[in-house]
Amino acid sequence: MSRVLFFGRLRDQAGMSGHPVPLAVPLGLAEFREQVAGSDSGLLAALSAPVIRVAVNGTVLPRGANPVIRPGDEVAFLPPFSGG
Amino acid sequence: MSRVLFFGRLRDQAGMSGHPVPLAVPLGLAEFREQVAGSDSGLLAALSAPVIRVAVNGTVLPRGANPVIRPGDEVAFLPPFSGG
Amino acid sequence: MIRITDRAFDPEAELAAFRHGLRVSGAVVAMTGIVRPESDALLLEHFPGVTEAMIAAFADNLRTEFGLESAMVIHRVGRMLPGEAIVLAAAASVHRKAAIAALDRLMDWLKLEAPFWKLEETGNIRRWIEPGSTDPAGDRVSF
Amino acid sequence: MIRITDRAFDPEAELAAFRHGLRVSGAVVAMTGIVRPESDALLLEHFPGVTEAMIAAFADNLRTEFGLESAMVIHRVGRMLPGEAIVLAAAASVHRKAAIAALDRLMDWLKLEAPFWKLEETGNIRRWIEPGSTDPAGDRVSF
Repeated sequence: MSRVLFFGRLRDQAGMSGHPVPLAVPLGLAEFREQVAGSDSGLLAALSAPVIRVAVNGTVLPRGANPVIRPGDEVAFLPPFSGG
Repeated sequence: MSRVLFFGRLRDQAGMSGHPVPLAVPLGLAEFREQVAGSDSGLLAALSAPVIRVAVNGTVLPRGANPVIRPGDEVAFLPPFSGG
Repeated sequence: MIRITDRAFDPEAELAAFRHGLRVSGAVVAMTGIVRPESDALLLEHFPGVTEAMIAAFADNLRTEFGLESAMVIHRVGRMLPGEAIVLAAAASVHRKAAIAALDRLMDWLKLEAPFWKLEETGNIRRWIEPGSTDPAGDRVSF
Repeated sequence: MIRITDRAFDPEAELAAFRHGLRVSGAVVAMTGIVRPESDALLLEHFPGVTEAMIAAFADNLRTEFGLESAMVIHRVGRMLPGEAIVLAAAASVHRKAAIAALDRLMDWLKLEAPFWKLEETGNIRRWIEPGSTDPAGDRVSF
């Protein structure tokens, strides 16, 4: 089992802040996104946009990073930051 | 009549914050300094140093300025500033 | 000191406490970000735990790089109204140049690299703000 | 607002009043200069009337050049002790970059071009400080 989290407009689009993701074997990020989005092609497109960054277990990765997601990982999808 | 003012270490050196200077005709700055210093050659040297700036009637002049001092003028001798 | 809070805070009271804790600094430089009047309200979201840790790590590096005595960030999250403080960032050092340069760097980083997401409410319209996107309003909402 | 005072002042209280008077700014950037602990006391002298007018004129130009909503300088003169505030300078603008750049410029100018003279007391020794001279202690005393 792993977990996905959505922030900002991605949370609005997903309609929730996150959910468990059944995961028995490591997956590439692209495959993980497909599993997360299921049949929601709009959400898949949003998660796959180049501006979206990913954090794995609380570590924000550089744009374009392509991590392997392992069972137990918490994966967060992060729209562009707009602090302050 | 005109007036001279001393600030910072020049006030310490002159032993006063300023005094009236009898002046009937316009004088160049060098002559004005000589009249101000009188027989105090140490004070004359201090007033003449290149780092000393002059303000005439409250307007601080650029370093090296050579104003004409007229009767009624207030002339201030200013050591390098050290604010803050 | 790094703090994220969902309550309004008093930036000058926080800054006074920061200053009174200093021992060698000759300069305290601080920036307060204020919700500007264009929108009715802002909602700011963060990544709990992660955002705090990232700010703390950045502030630590900043202290070393600029030789600061101390650095502080207080960042508001949740719903806030025009005139309220969003952020207070401060840097203290022996000389002013280091403190000013460090604060400038810190604010750039908070704006671009810290996980916060901002939603603007104007009337019934809620809109996520994304600086760096093609949205011309990206930098309109606060500072 | 420009003020020169021979009494101790509370920089954060002054900064709060400055901030509450703003209407459009999203960023308030401020620097507080503090008497450092190396000397027993500082004496700061100014050119009454002239120093105030020069600061006011410089701050006016700064407002125009950087598009500030407001700028403030409060400068202490007279005798002051370690830990006390010498100066508070602040700039407020819609965006932070202008406020930070303006404050940096303002502090440089106050340090180099505003008529103030500083005397350091250490034990029985009184010594005029002159930055820019060959005196290596020129920048040692405050920020």
